[in-house]
Amino acid sequence: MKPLLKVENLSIRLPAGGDREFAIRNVNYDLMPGEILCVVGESGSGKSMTANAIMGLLPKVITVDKGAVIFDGYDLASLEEHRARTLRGNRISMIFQEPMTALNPLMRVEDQIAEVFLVHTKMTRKQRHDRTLALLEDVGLPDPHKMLRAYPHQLSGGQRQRVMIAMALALEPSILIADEPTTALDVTTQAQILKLIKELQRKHNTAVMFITHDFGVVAEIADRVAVMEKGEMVELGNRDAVLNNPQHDYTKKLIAAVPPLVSPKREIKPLQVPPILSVENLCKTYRTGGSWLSKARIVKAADDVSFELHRGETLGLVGESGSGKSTVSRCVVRLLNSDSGKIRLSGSEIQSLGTKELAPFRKRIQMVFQDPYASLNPRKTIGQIIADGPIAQGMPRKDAFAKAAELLALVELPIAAIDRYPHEFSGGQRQRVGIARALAHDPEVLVADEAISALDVSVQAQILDLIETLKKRLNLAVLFVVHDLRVAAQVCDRVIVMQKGKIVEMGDTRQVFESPAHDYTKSLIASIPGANWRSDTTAVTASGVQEGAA
Amino acid sequence: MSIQTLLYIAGRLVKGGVVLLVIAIFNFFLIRMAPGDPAQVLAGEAGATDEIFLQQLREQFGLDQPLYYQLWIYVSNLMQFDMGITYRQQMPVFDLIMERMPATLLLTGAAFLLSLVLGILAGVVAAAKHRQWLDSVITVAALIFYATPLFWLAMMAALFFSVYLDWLPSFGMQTVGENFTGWQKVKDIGLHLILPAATLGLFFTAVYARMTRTSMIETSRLDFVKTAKAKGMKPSRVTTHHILRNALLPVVTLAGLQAGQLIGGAVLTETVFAWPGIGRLMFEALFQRDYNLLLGVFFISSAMVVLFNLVTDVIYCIVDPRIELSK
Amino acid sequence: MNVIKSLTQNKVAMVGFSILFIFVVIALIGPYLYDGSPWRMVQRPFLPPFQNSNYLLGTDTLGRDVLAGLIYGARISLLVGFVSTIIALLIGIPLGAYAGYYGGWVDEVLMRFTEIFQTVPSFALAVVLVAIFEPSVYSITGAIAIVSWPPVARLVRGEFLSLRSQEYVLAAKLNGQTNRNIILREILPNSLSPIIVLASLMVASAILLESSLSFLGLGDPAIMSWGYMIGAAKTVIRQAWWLSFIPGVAIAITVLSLNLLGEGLNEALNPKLSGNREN
Amino acid sequence: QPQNGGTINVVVQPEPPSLMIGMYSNGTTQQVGGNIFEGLMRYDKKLVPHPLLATSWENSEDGKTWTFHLKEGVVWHDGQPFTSADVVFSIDVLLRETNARLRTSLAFVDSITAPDDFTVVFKLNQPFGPFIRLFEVGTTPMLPKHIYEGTDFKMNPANHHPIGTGPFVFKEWQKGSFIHLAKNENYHVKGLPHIEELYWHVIPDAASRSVAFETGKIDVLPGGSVENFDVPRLSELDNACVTTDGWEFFSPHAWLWLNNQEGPTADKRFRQAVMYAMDREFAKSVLWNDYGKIAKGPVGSKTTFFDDTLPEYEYNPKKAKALLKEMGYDGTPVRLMAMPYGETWQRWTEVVKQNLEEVGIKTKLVATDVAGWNQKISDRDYDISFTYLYQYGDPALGVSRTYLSSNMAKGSPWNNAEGYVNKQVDQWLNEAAVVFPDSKRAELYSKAQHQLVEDVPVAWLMELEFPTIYNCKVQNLVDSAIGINDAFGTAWIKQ
Ligand SMILES: Nc1ncnc2c1ncn2[C@@H]1O[C@H](COP(=O)(O)OP(=O)(O)OP(=O)(O)O)[C@@H](O)[C@H]1O
Ligand SMILES: Nc1ncnc2c1ncn2[C@@H]1O[C@H](COP(=O)(O)OP(=O)(O)OP(=O)(O)O)[C@@H](O)[C@H]1O
Ligand SMILES: [Mg+2]
Ligand SMILES: [Mg+2]
Repeated sequence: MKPLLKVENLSIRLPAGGDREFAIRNVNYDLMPGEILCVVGESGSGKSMTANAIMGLLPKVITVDKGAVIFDGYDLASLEEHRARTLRGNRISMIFQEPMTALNPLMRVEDQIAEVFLVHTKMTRKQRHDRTLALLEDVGLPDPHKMLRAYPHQLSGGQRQRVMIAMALALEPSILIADEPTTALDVTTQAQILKLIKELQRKHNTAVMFITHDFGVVAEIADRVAVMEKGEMVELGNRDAVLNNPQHDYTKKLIAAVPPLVSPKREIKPLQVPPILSVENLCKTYRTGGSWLSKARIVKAADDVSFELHRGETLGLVGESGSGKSTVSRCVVRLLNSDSGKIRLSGSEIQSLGTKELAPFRKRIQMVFQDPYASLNPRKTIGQIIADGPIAQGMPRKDAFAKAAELLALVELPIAAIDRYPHEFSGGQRQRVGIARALAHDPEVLVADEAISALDVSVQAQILDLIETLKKRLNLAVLFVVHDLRVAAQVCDRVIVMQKGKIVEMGDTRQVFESPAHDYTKSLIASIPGANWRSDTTAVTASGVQEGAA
Repeated sequence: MSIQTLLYIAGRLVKGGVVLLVIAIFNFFLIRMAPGDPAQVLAGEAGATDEIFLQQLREQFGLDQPLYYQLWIYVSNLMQFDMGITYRQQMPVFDLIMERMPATLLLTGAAFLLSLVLGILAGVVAAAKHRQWLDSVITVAALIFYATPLFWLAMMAALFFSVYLDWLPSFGMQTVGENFTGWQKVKDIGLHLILPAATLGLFFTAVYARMTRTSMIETSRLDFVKTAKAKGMKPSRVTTHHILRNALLPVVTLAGLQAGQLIGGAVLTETVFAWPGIGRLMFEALFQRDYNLLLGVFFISSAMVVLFNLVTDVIYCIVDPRIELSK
Repeated sequence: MNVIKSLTQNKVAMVGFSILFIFVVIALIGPYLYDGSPWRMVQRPFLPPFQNSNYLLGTDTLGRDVLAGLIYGARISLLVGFVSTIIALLIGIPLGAYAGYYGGWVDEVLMRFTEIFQTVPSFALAVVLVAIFEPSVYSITGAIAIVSWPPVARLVRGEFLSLRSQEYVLAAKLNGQTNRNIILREILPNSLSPIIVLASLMVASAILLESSLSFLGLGDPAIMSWGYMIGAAKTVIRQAWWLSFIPGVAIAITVLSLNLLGEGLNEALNPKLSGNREN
Repeated sequence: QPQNGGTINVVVQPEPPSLMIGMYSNGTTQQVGGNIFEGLMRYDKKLVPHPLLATSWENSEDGKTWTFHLKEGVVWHDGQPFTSADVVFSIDVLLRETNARLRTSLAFVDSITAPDDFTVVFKLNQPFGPFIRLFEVGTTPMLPKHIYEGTDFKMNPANHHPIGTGPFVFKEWQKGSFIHLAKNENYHVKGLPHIEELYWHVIPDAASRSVAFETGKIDVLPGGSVENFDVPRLSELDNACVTTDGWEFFSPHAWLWLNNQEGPTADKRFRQAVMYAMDREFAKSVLWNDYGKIAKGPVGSKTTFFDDTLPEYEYNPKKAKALLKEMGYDGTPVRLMAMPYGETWQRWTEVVKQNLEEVGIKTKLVATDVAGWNQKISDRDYDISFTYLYQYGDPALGVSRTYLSSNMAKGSPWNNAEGYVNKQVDQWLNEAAVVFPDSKRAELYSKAQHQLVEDVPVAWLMELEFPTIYNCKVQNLVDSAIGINDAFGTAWIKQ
């Protein structure tokens, strides 16, 4: 078979002052008709850049250095803009990562889709309308008539992504480039979108270049896999070959970092009584947008939530976006005031203490935040960030800084980091600082709200290891909020599954994963991409992999 | 328009009314802190007077009453939309203001439209030619107009266009005594309008041009623009259909804020060009201590601000479907 | 630091900075180098510029040295510009900070208060304030400050509103930091960049405002300022255009340089504008 | 050979509060209103009265009874006949209530009666020298009884649509733009007025006023309506004519108020020092373009009672310093308050400040606006300030008011606001107003002038002249002692 698209020796130069000299370098690959090629690699490895080069959508400052992208006899890398334009959206189309921002917020869905026909065809208004309607039906949007009239903000993330897909497939292109189209979506939604892409791809025999960093997704849909590292394509092969028998070290490292979907057998320790933290009938309702003229939007984010947490245990809190995980964890650490219910920290009720009375409890329960960029004050040194807590609790400055130094060692950061600012560190390193800050109080309970979600897989694995080690060493109780079920399966002793503010299931991890009782849990687990892949292997830890210094 | 929208607008108007009332009371006391009173000013201009005359005037104006009583009278009249009588012209404040209002609205309206159209155009062109010479020219010109004192520009313009070139009239709103009608009148007023509207408008043109440019550049980096490009659309269509509309949102907000402020802010232009608007009326009322008139002008121009803010919000809500009129 | 580096690389901003620096130096030391009062009548009136080397820029309606006026005027224009901005910041920042940080009814009350000041046309309010409290440097500076603080309050409020739910602020709360500490040490330093940018533009508009007030005859009669010079020269613009032209240019250049600097700061402090990076 | 027809455009600055000349005596009310209303007489530039609404008048032997004979066939603008009842009503009822300046003089009038429709008789309680100077239109305008009688004068709707007997009728007033007057077709003087239309333009900015004249949009710039700095330039334009006539009745006199009651200025030597410190020649040439005259004393040099033997205070900083040293001036700063009536006064304040500082008097400039200035002057809340006052053709009307100690009450900026007290001077001035005949008056005024010049209650600066600039096509513009105020009835345009 003749390849549809040939990328030959493509190199793209970054402007001066960029991360490195070349965004991608000497990349070669083919795309066959009707195949799904997955491009994987960590953030910044050049995945998007490759796609943009094909689309001719490189930023002005970035230039193709050498090489060619041959499609249909043309070299896309050097095609005149007006010629390229006739291909774009017509023969080659693209879907982007962020469904929230990829649609024009001021235009109705219909107009945005119909624009494709307007630009590339001579259809009448009526024809465009009909085609658009058909497309919306095709991508499985409910009530397509209404959808036509809707604005993007009125749709959910999954619905928007469907609109994007409809737009991309409108003219039945030969090639569809999908740049992380599901990363921002919930697992169940992701599963639906993946299924949709696959279906449509089969139906129209489209070649798909699918960019992702999730090996689960790769396992789910790929025919072939290309692995990129720092701008170079280090491995290219059939799915099974690459996944199960990786050749390149980098690929190996990446795959090793993916947690297998099997909960390790744990010694089931008898739970200590009394629990260090117990939550009873916690309720929290948000009211927004209400005034004396308009009805408020009411969200029950935590609805009668009860659970216990014991020392030395990791309790997972899973569920889809908006299910109330963050709300519960913030109520527990008293960043939010709950509406009703009891929160006991080693027996003392803390749910209604004032700022003053709360102070002694503050240090006993601490939190690690999700975003390693937003959780560190950019204007303070690492030392200050860590020492601030103890100082606020009355520790002399000198001692606090000495303690900060100790903690840096504990989280495996160089002592020199103490005088540096957050922006000088990588995401993983920052997350270590965040952990050190939480530990500065010698807490008994650690709440981690999506503490690893923003990190690359390999870095994720390191942080998970670190937390695990610290937990054992300090006999911590950890409330671990996570949406990635693979991670939950790996690290949690017990899990709680939340849906719409309610706990729908709670139990030992292994038991919940192997025989889920609630329908919602079942659908969650069924949605995990690549569920069959590495469901039987044991966990491989990625320890020993050192991060490069920033 | 839905009931909800109407209710919302009604609510906003009520709130605005409260704000206006507070402003009126605040201004009432503020103005009384000024030395002297209207009687003294009138007497001062008369060139000779005595205590009896001053007393007569004060009685006539009601200024001999205790202050709280005067406030009470003022506020309760205001609640009935009565702004009192001017001390100087002895006519209802509202009538006098309305007599001057068309002039101000014409001037500021023209300046506003001019600056909006010109500014947005310049901003779009500059953004399109980002980092090219045309961009630099527009940016520099905008900066210079932005940095030049308005009154100075007005003076220079009058000097150049009226005196040296004798192209345009330099003062007033119409050629008095000609009694033009129909088109002639329109043309006459139009000619008089050019200089003041242009000088008043230039500053705002600069403001809008800069803002549009920045906003266009920022918006063009947003994701949906990439989507639009990926559809294979021409850059011009991407600009007009996708970037421009989104980029104009902040401009709309700013323009709305300024439209309101313009009414009361044309004092300088009206002074230089002898434009018979309410800015000047305010200025004169201030120095004549014509309390009622001054308060009236402030009230009306603040009311304009409230109104324009509301209109802006409604417009904003029409152009941006994400915004719902509530809260 | 990063900001200074990116600022020094911005040629336009550096031009603005240099001009401003020169003006500030002139304002600070000029009067000592240039002895004699700017009010002294030293030559025949209406001496055009570049005719007498002792009075390079000529003389005004009363035969006073224009250059001396310009030098002394730099002092007052900049002083009024900077001081009024500082006062406006001192009013606007705490107000906005409290409103944004505490939200709820505190926010409601403070913002209604701000709204009142924003509803009254600001130039008119400045005129009235100066006229009522009688023109002097103090009343002018005060009036300019009073009409220019609301945007500061709004900006700071917005910043606080978004920063208060930042994770590092939450972390500080968890640390048991006092609200005061959180406002002053966690949030404020991080909201400074837009404030600095706004402040630089406010200085510029304060200078313009001062000159406008002077033009309307509301300047401090005892102090030589650029605005005064234009105001005093407006009546003789026909016979001596340079008398209004020269200080007008001085104002325009100062305001321009402040704007350039402000724009440079904005680009340096707000990577969204300058960079092409996602983050 | 005057020609009929044409339009004249005049500047009016500031916009008058009203045209009702009987209630408002503001300068611009008089300028415009003086063409709508009329007094019983007109005064020529030598202040000699000429018939207008009165055809003749006579005084009794004892000087206490004045009889006026009115012109017959005069009608108001609304067609009603003008009679002696109007005169009695105007003076005895309306003006007595509303016109402060006239009220002071009416204290000498016991009764006003109208024996028939065209005769009016005034009975005085003692001879009053300046009586015959009271009847120009600004002081004693004739107002229609049939419209005002029994109404609240201030609220009468006719105030907005004035009705007089004058050569022009009121047409329209667009507030903030212009006032339009038109020829009175039924004017009682045959053949007058020549001009068809009269427009008074409101142009608030001085520079714009100049431009308007230059561009030919304006024909007449009344005295004081453009800044002095512009006068030489404008007067050199082609077609521009200048006259300083028409101010004889007012003869504006400028001086510095000096607070006689408090502060360093309470010391006579200090006040004399101020006189010596003042470089009045400089001010005259630079600020007033050499129009006007340095004032020697309290009485204008164009008035009959001026004494030219008065000693002179020349510009002499040395003497000033010596006087200050003698009194032991300790450098207490004095507040110098500018007069908020335009640029010239602002500049003059700066010059005076410079003059004072050169002899070692520390000064602090105080800025204020018209209202503040009036209040501060009338409350004597100042050390030194400016003013200029009209003389109204007779010291009894325009001069004594400033120096009589009986006239010292706070509350008005037009009386003895400096707080000067000298019983001797009081006596001379009071007597001079009522003695008969004029030679006796002159003697008394001379004594008073000498004493005042010695005491320096105020520092006299200049007798001002406000040049009227006009397009030379306008003929016979100023032909009375009040100039522009009643000029257009006789003016005409050369086509
Ligand atoms: N506009 C730009 N200017 C400068 N450098 C850029 C620009 N866009 C991307 N880069 C750099 O190019 C390199 C490749 O970026 P690319 O976006 O292709 O990575 P990616 O693999 O898609 O990462 P991610 O998974 O985060 O999307 C990175 O080092 C990035 O910093
Ligand atoms: N401050 C708030 N005001 C109003 N509604 C809120 C607020 N915070 C959260 N919510 C709503 O409460 C619900 C639960 O939110 P929460 O952040 O607890 O979910 P989550 O499970 O943490 O989701 P995610 O996985 O996306 O972080 C959501 O519907 C959310 O929209
Ligand atoms: Mg990418
Ligand atoms: Mg969450």
